[in-house]
Amino acid sequence: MARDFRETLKTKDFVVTAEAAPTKGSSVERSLEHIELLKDKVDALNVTDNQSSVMRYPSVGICLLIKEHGGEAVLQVTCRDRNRLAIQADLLFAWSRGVRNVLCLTGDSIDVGDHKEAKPVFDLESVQLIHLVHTLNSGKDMTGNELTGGTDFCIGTSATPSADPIEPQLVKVQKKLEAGVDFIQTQAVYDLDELKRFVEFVRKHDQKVKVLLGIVPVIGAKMAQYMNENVPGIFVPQYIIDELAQAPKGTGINKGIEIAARLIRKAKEDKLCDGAHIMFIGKEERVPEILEAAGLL
Amino acid sequence: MPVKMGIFLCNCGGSLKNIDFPKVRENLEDLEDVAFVDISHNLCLEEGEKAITSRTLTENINRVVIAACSPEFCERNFARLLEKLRLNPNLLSLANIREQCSWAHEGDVTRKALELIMMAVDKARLLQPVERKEVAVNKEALVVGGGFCGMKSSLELSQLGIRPTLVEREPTLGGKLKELEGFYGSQREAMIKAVEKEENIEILTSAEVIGVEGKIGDFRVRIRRETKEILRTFGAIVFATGYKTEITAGDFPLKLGINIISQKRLAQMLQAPTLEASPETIGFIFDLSDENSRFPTLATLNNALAVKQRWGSEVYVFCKNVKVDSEGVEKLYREAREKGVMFLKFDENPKISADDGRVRIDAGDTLLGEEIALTCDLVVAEEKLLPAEGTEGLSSVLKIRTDSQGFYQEENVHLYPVSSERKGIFFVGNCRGDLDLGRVLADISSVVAIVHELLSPGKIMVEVERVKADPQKCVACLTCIRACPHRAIQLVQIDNEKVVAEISQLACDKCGICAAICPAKAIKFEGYSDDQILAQIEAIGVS
Amino acid sequence: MNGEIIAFCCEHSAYAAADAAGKQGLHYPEKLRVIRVPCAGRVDIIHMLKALEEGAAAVLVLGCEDGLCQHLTGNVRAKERVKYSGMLLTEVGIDGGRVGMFNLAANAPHKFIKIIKEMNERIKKQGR
Amino acid sequence: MIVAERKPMEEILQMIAPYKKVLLAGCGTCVAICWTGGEKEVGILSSQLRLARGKEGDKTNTVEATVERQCEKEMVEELRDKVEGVEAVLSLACGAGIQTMAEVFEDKPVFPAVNTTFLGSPEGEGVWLENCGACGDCFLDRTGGICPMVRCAKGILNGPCGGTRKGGKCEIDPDKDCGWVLIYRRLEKQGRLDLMRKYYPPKNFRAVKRPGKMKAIKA
Repeated sequence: MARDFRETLKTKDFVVTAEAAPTKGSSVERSLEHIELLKDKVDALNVTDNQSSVMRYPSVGICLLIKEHGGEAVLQVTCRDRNRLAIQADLLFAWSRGVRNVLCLTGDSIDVGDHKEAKPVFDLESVQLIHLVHTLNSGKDMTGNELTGGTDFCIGTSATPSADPIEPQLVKVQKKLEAGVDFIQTQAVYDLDELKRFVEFVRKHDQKVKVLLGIVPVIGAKMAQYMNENVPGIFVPQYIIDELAQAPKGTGINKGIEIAARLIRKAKEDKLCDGAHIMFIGKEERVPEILEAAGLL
Repeated sequence: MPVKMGIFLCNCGGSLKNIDFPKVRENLEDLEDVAFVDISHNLCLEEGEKAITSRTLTENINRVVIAACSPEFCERNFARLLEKLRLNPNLLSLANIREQCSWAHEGDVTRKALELIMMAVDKARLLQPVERKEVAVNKEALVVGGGFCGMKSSLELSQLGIRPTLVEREPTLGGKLKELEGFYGSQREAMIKAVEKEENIEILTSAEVIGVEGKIGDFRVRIRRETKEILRTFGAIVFATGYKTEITAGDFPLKLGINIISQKRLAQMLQAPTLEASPETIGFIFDLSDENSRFPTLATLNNALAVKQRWGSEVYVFCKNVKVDSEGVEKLYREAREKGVMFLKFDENPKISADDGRVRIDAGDTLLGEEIALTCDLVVAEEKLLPAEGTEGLSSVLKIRTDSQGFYQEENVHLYPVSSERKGIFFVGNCRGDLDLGRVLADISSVVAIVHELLSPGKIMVEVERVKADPQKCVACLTCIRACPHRAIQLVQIDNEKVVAEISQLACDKCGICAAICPAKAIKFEGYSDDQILAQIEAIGVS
Repeated sequence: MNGEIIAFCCEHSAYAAADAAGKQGLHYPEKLRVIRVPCAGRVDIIHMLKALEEGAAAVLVLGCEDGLCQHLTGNVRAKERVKYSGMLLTEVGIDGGRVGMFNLAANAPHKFIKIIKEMNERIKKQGR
Repeated sequence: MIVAERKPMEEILQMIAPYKKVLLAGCGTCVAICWTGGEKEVGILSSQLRLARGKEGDKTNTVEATVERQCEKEMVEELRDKVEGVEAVLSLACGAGIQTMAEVFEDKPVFPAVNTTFLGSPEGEGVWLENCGACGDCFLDRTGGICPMVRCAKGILNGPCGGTRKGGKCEIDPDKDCGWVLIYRRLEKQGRLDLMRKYYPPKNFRAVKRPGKMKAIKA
């Protein structure tokens, strides 16, 4: 039986989470395979919410599967597709069915996804969502109505330490900290100095929050360039692109795994942060290799 | 008044044989509004002029259509003739049946000629008189920049009877002349004295132009002098704001230090009363990054000679080419050689290194075909000519663009190099680019001539409403104001309420860009209005 | 109109080039009709469309060389308008290539002739 | 001002296909200023329609008119004679103008020739930028006069999203500035960054009771 993630955050030196993307369709076999493979190797599995604005099986559905199979789930909630009524209702449902952790996100823009003509909702955004979860945790809804049974979610959010310019980004991070979060899973970071500066900033405002380094392995120079141009919030530095370009043909993925493990190992050794969050979308089955190479198994 | 048209056909001394003139006349005679159709041999000669005069007066026509040679030749003359006949020159419509019809095709072109004339006739019906009036212009000129160009322009303008006001940012006149020694430096004092002595020139030092409103003949200029702001009006403005120089290291490591200096620093050293020890060996170096500029050759020759004269040092010049194709430079070059200045020409940029407190230059000499190593006490480095400090700020004050290198943009570099895109504002000398001395002197002469011609009569004739925005239709969208290349349009308030675009006939250069772009079709360009253009289109193929 | 080519010619360049062609006895198709304008920037979209509506086979806007427009941006604007007009034509199923903008100098009669002849070939191929 | 863009020709042709004689009605206000529906564009569209319809596009079959403000009944009324002489009206005004036209001439089919896109202002010659969402609950006092509801693609009230591109560009379009980076810079310049550090709760999306209606209280 998996440990309660809030407990893990409090007690474990280096926490590890990984991302599990729901399938496109009603067959969840592949998700199940990933859950079985990873549930005991990581401290919690994040389930994305129509990630990159691409319509998929719902986040809460996979979270329930994880619970059923003895894992710990982090429910990702974005504000893109649901207004404040729907979000509150979904959170109550998730809590009632045993989901205990929620990651509060604004969500990618509709324009990057596969339903580009949909109406973007964005009734709320991440900072407001964090406040909302606290409200539910206090047994009330957003307008102050008493709930018959509230929630007690462990609350997380994300941040982009590589943003350029960084200052406006940090203003928002500060607001998230003031709203109150238990953990931050960062966007992909490839430059540990950036991570260091970010954690220093966070510590100035909040000593308790746990910061998990976001890891997105890049499996080739071309992919890295594509990601830089097309994936919001990702900035792969040139030296990594060069390193990937030099890898012999067909071994890019191994190189990407090696780089990812190197970053985690170094962050852990130098105590730069409190853990790592691995996002290896579509290659979930290779996450254990990263963990092993990073000395986390 | 109903349209009454007279048509004159010219067969160019009978030479346009592929046009059947009587047949053309036959086709035109019965047209509505046409009083008569005459065929002449030479409308451009006295006999032609007489024919037009008598027929116009006796028939009392109010539109004149002439089918003859290209308007490029005849338009001006016929317009003048109409004026003499008390007919507004805009009531003239021309058909080019010579260059663009008779001469352009083989075989009989009667039909085409007739059509071209029909186009002119249909346009003529719609022509409206354009009144002209005299507008007083302010006879004073503003010259900005008290360097060589500004001073020389002011002197020459004042000799022609124009009162220039010379504005200089620094506390004293002289500009870059202050940084030059030798031959050019020696001109400095004499020139400043001459300017100061000239009663006609008003000198404002420590002063800067901070705003230019209005238009040619009537510019309102705000000048800040120390802490005070002065408002003055001028008929024309000449900018001679010069340049600045910067050491360009190119891609080789030149660091400005004690031993490697700029031309400016050298001039300061030469001007200093005493020097502890004059350098024994001096190297000048240029052509490292820009091989086209004439400026480094001139500065080097001038200062090398000054060094020879003042310190008697050994002088070596390293460059790719000595550029002597500007005025007076050949002479300076010869003199420098005679005085013992050595010239070494390289293909590949020389290596420069420190050598026990001195500077070592390693260069391949293309003439001797040898590697040369020379250790100098002082190296004077290559400089690039750049727009003066403040050019950018001033260009936004003037609403005039700068070119890719940041110099003021000429209206047309080939046709009107000293004119700006705003009528009545001119640029001379190095504020418009890296020019050699000959070009600078030519700039001064031409700007002086243009300003003199413009201002000395004290008035200019302008068309009152050639291009006009209809205040009823204008929606004040600012489209024309943003599009006008001559900054001739502004918003004005009429009847104390509606704000509309108004086109200054003084500043307008009659291009018609505004008339084409106006989204409300509020701007009419008489002579090239939409209906006049469409009338020509519709006339095609009708005959 | 019956398949003529209409050329709006800037008086600073193309109009003089057309004159020069005549002077040098260089011949071009008789169906050309020149309309003189003070700048290519005067020519508007509606002028081009109306010319085609009236039955012109093609419309040319001929202005000064790049960077040498008497009015700085006139030829650039003309180019944009011609491009836009071409698009409007394509939209309604008409060959957008029947409007064209070219830059030439006053002393370029041969270029003038070439432009006219090429447009003439184009419309001939289309059977106009 | 209201910004609009012309509809694709195909759509326009389809709408008016059953009607031989059509009035093209322009508006001399916002859509004239944004180069979409003023007298000039009416002329161009009219000519284009005639070209599209070939021989059928007889000159007499397209009537052109532009009124000062097509959203005003009294001004639209001026077109009565012209409207009565045609089978349908093709309006180049914004949605408000088209609806006024349709209301005044209830028995005539009125079709939109443009898509009304946003409220905005000119950024330079020929470029317009959306900068107001007409939310009915103006927020500009807190953001240095830059609206995050519109200038941020997600309408975030509390700072930039994590997707900001390098150099402060928007996640969805590298040609557009990130609204929050603009706000940050403006407030920084004014020394008012404390405004950005404040938490702003979810917006009241019912500030305007839709459909909106405003009655002036004063007479």
